[in-house]
Amino acid sequence: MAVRVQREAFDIGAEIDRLRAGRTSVGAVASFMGVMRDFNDGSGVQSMVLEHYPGMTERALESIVAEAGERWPLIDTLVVHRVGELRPSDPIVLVVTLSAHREAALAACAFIMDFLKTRAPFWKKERTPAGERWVEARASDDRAADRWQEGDGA
Amino acid sequence: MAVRVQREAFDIGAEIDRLRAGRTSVGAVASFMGVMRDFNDGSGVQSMVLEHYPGMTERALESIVAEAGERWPLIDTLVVHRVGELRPSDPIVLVVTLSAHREAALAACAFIMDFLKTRAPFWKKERTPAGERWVEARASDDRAADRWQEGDGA
Amino acid sequence: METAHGSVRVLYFARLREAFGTSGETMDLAPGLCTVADLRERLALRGGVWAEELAGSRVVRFAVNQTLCPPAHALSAGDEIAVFPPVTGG
Amino acid sequence: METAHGSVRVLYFARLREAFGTSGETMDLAPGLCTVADLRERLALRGGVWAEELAGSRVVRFAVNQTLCPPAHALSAGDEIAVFPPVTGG
Repeated sequence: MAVRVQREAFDIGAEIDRLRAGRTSVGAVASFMGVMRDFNDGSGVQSMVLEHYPGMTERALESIVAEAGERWPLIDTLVVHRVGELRPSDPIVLVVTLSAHREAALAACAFIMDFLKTRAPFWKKERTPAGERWVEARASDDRAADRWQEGDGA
Repeated sequence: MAVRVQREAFDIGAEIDRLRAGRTSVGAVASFMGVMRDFNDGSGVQSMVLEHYPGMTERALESIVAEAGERWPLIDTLVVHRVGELRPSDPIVLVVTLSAHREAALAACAFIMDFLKTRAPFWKKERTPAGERWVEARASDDRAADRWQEGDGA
Repeated sequence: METAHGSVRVLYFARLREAFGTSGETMDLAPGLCTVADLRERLALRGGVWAEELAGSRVVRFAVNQTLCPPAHALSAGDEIAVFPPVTGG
Repeated sequence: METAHGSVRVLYFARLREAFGTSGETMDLAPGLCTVADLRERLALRGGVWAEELAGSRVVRFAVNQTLCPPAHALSAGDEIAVFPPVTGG
């Protein structure tokens, strides 16, 4: 299990290949990549700056990944999150989960994203033609995280 | 939306990059890759042959992808499934879904895999130290597909 | 050479193809052979591996013209009917 | 220089950091400043942007020693307390 916070871009294919290298018990590789859009909340977005809370960020991501590992039989997990300045189409976050079976890999990947969205200390500031603005949290993200508390997780 | 059945290996990174190229409205890229394991149902597996029903395979995959597109706002979808002889660690299937938001991309990716597993005419034959054997369908795959009929899909 | 009722093409895949020793055949649509269930019964009457695979409660899937169909599905002349075990791809 | 109660480190992030014009400060743990809720109230009493962000019902998150904590969480000398808006990563 690995968690990285970095300014540099990442290569999803290389990350997945490295994670599953030599592991012949892996039957399922699920991944989620969040990408910067050029449009949000009704206006064009030219660039974005991602701020975070160094120290807590890594702790929060590790705790989310550890919780996923208690809920599902995962062989390995990778979370990479970028900080600093980003432009439209730039990848922001990557979550990869490896398991013997698809149910565990897919559910854990969704779970990690839902908790990352509500518990990992990152904040986005967008630059639009009308000026800079901090992105507001979405109520739907809280609901998405809440659904994992309600008994049937998978 | 594209569906491919092929003998050749595929490169997940290149497939994802090609699918999202030039699409700045994409905010979420979910993927699932099924990989050949070296162990199944209690014995080692040396190689595997995937048989399919040419013609129906493509129709079935296209119909599954179309149904996903009716259920979730997807920007594009790719399904690649290999046939022929495979060895442990070889990728078997790739599903990639693009959407503005993660919920749609992740749910559609899981949905497509669940239906592919129960409706697309592929059959696996494994070669083990004890001889060849056709893989038996799992009841859990039928249950996984059934859950999408029960009202709350997402 | 077709009968008055016409004929259908029947295809076998995977374990069934191997068990039956054939990947397909053409069958005449005789009276009493009207649905997918009738076809299963007719094939099972051949005995041997046919009965073994099709006479009992083993799960067998049918596709008519490349679409999965329930046993009650009616057959028409010219149909392509595929008979196979539950799928195991992915 | 610490008081008899000791002090805590308070950090601000994102919109709050910009609004307050500082990324953090050291505060003494005076009597009546025992919980995260007390800290929020104490800061809001400064008025201006502090009241604007903290006095009302706006959602503000608190982490104590890098773990998210509810308002009732008790503070201890030496704690690192972060105050920030709901997170928006991913």
